[in-house]
Amino acid sequence: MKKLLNDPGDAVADALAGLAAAHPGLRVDVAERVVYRATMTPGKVGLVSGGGSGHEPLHAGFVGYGMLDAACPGEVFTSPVPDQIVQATTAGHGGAGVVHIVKNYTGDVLNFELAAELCAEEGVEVASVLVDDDVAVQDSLYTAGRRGTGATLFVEKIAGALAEAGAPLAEVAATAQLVNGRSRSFGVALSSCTVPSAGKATFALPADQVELGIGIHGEPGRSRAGMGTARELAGLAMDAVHGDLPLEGDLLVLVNGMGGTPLLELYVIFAEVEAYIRGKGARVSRSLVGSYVTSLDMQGFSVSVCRLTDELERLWDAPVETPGLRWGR
Amino acid sequence: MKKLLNDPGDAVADALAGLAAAHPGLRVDVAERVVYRATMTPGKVGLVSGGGSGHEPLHAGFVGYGMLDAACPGEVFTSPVPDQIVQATTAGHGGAGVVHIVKNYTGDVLNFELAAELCAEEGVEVASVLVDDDVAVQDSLYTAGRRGTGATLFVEKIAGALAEAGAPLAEVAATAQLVNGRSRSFGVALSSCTVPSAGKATFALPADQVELGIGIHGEPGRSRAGMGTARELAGLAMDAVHGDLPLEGDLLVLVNGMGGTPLLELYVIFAEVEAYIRGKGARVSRSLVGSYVTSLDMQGFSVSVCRLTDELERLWDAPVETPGLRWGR
Amino acid sequence: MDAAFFTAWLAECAAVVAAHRDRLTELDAAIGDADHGANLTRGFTAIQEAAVPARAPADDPTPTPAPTSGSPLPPGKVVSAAGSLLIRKVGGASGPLYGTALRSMGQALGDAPQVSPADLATALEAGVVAVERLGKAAVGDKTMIDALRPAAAALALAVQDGVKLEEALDRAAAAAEAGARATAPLRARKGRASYLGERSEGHEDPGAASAALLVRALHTVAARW
Amino acid sequence: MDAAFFTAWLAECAAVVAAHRDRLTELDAAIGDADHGANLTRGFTAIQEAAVPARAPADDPTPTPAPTSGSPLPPGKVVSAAGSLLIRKVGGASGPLYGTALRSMGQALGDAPQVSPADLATALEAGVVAVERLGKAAVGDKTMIDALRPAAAALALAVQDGVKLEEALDRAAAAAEAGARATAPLRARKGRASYLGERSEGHEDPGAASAALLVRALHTVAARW
Ligand SMILES: Nc1ncnc2c1ncn2[C@@H]1O[C@H](COP(=O)(O)OP(=O)(O)O)[C@@H](O)[C@H]1O
Ligand SMILES: Nc1ncnc2c1ncn2[C@@H]1O[C@H](COP(=O)(O)OP(=O)(O)O)[C@@H](O)[C@H]1O
Ligand SMILES: [Mg+2]
Ligand SMILES: [Mg+2]
Ligand SMILES: [Mg+2]
Ligand SMILES: [Mg+2]
Repeated sequence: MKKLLNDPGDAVADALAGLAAAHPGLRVDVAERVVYRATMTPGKVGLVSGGGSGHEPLHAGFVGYGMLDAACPGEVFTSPVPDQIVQATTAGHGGAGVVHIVKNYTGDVLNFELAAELCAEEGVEVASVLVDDDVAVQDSLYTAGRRGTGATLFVEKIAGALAEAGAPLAEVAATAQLVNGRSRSFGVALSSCTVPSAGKATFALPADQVELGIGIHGEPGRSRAGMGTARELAGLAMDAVHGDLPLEGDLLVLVNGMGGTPLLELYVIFAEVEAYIRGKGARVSRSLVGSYVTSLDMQGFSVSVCRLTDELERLWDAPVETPGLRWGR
Repeated sequence: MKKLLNDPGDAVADALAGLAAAHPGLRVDVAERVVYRATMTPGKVGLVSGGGSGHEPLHAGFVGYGMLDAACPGEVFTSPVPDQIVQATTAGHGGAGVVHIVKNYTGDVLNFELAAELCAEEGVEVASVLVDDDVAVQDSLYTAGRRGTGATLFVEKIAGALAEAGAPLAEVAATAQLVNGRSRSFGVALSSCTVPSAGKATFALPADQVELGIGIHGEPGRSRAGMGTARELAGLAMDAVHGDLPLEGDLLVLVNGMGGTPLLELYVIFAEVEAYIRGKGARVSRSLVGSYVTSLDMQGFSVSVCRLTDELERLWDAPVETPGLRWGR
Repeated sequence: MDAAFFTAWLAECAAVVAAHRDRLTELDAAIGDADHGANLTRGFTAIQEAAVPARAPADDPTPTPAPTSGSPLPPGKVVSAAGSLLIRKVGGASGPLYGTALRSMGQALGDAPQVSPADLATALEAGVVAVERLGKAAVGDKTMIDALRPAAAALALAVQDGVKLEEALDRAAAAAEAGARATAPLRARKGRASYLGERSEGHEDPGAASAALLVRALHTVAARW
Repeated sequence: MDAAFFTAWLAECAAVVAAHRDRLTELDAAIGDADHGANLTRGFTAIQEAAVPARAPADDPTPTPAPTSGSPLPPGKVVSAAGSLLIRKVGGASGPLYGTALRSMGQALGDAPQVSPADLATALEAGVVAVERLGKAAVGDKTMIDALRPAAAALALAVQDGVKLEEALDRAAAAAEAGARATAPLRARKGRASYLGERSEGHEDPGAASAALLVRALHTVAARW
């Protein structure tokens, strides 16, 4: 394992120290692993998210004006513990309640549930929104349900804009839910990632093969396939998305790098995705190309698509000022 | 070689098609490989840069308000040809002349020189600024001089802000030169990159070694060393920078990923860099952590430091709106 | 069994989890996210570290660390404090699940200073039921339940049959180990492994493997008690 | 030598560069940026493609593509048009350097319809001087000059000695090849390889290697002329 780390066990704490040093707009409790906006807005609905580390800039990099109020990063690929979530929620509570944005993984769900109970006991009203956009997983009685992946960014951005505009708790939660319901994702890996505490690659992938339908935890995908061109791989991903939620109207599209993928390649994929969408008679109305919801050093990409409404587009366009996403101010 | 590409020979054209589709604020001539702002500002000094592809978001990703007017990406790691540069310059000329920002490589220098001659023949006044910030190279009679690396971003941002403010050609060029003179960089590679047309890694690096003093073209560095902790590697890089330009006062610091490096690790490096700088009695006044001046899929980092003045800091803070860098609007 | 027995058990858990850290992580790498060994090591180490300062002040309302041998805390409190610590330190799926298991066991043990084999069987049953309730998994879903459920059943049966403690716990551990091994061919229906569909077949579940270690640790301590 | 000779030379250059593409790239990978083979292949292929539509309109002011055999263009124009095309298509260091070499050779050849061995020697000298002027490299700096300079000297000497063309070009090519091989132990002082300092030692310079191929191509064409 070759990584820019000190003790691999300190990876998360050391990265948080760097985050704190780099962004005066954030307040970072390195010991307790909670990242807050430096200034909170009283009266506003709070937005809190969190999850395992290794997905940077998600979530801590999305704390700031127009997006999250606080985030709690767990160990690498391990959901945060209830204490962290409670601390983030209490701080994020400006009197109008807090929305928890939870990616649908057993660990995340259980820890956020425990935290929400504790928050309720402390008198903080919490509304939880599950993100489960990954079409690679069958949503059935026989799985833990679909995973939360790239669309988490959509949910955090759009709900954040609505909360910033002063909407009440129920409305922010409902809109977050709406965004999730209108979003789908699919991921492809060219290589495994290496979890620092494990010290070696999670899986081995021959030079001529890819993993299709990966999540964001370095887990193998639903199946393996031969390596293809950008057009073929983008086509596989888009077929999966389109097969689950027909591409129609104005779309918000994220072509996301998994952490080790150069931007040049992501733009090549985006060109293919955009052509695919045009071919279906739909339109890329807003887009984002870059590494936003990552899986450590994994090479590969995911595509996330959200079917916009005028209102969602307006909220997407609203100003945001975070380390990972910034426009309008 | 496993890359998200169609024909490797089409890598640059395909990526430019994606760039065009993703950014309505840009106008992209895919055939001639020139990227312009969608709307030019007459009367403003033009800023044009370019260089080999493979360094994304540099340069095309820095075209937009407050930064470049046009960029011309060459083949991967190959400087653009004079025709491209002339076309970019002619378009970037709003009547007040054009600054060429040229990274100091033989190929870039020669092609920009040829282009500048042709532009002069067409009556466009061109001022060329060389960027040569890389302290790993001895600047002597016995080298091609120092390479232009991470500080190119500083030069483009700050000169761009000054041009946007209406400064005349000579002043924009002089400030660009000033930024370069006050900036230094040093890079470390954990792995080689793979040039698409070559199809295999440029060099092989054992699991326990790093290359010190790399540039941004996947070339081996000045020397090889054993793999170290983040603290040790950051220390080596900072020693080289500090040894060349003592760290004093308020600094602008870029901790830059080489293309395949996860953000988590860059923040770990940034924490070390910031502590190093504090240890020298200087201060990180502005910073940027991310992959901005890359070398395809190489894993590793570089650190760039610029000794700010009040004026340079003000220009750094000025609004910028490009695909790769955005704030203030 | 007194509080010292359970303190010894927690210490044994920490030791075996650390010894099997890499294997648990490798099992998790195959069908999960390669952190199970690190997660449990972190949790059980935290319990050991919290145990060092011995007894917590009586009026401390926060979850009490597991005390060292000789503490006045009853066994139930030792176990439930350890469970709270797992919840506070582990994260992921296994943190809340094992944490809840221990907390429920502790609650079932109540304030009694001594625990009989029958009490232990009842407590283990309570712990397993709590995990089933929280995780909604049943035997055959390829989770820790595949080890925990047969362990609880085997212990209850052995105790009912009057088998002496060490032998009863040996049977429980053997049942857990058999249950863990039996997860290998299964297709997962809960947890991360379920994302893999049929590709989850052919790999032992990491949580079932760790559950078998924890039950075996009970037997190990009983054997030298 | 007429225009067809030079057109044949350019075609031979395209063929050898393509055949040695990977080797040139590997040499560049060792001490540069792994693109020299791709760069030259792109350039000489472009010359071949431009040559297909045969003769350019007489009043076209843009650099004229190299014409096919039988064109009315004089040799000098064929060569300088190819140089312009290299400048327009290659980029990098080698594009302007080789492009300038060909343009200067073409200018030296002027408008004459036939080229004598002495004319060729003069033209090669002019091309090499232009590269030296543009790139500011001298023999020993570990660049294409290490092959080009001895080639020009050997050709001039052979022609002066009245050696017949094929043999004279063989001597020039041999000198270029020896010069290229001799770059291996050197420490680079120009181009990317100079960044490596002493680590550039032990590797043949890619531009010197390609220069040797281009001079050898002259001999190859002369041999079958
Ligand atoms: N719903 C569930 N019910 C019972 N056990 C579960 C459930 N989901 C996951 N597990 C257990 O948790 C184990 C994984 O734990 P761990 O790797 O620490 O957490 P994570 O999956 O969050 O990374 C699985 O092997 C499985 O035994
Ligand atoms: N200043 C110079 N003078 C002469 N030749 C040079 C000079 N700089 C570089 N070269 C030649 O150019 C070759 C590299 O060409 P190429 O790889 O195509 O361009 P780049 O270095 O821009 O990638 C070197 O091997 C060397 O022979
Ligand atoms: Mg996990
Ligand atoms: Mg090059
Ligand atoms: Mg796990
Ligand atoms: Mg090269």
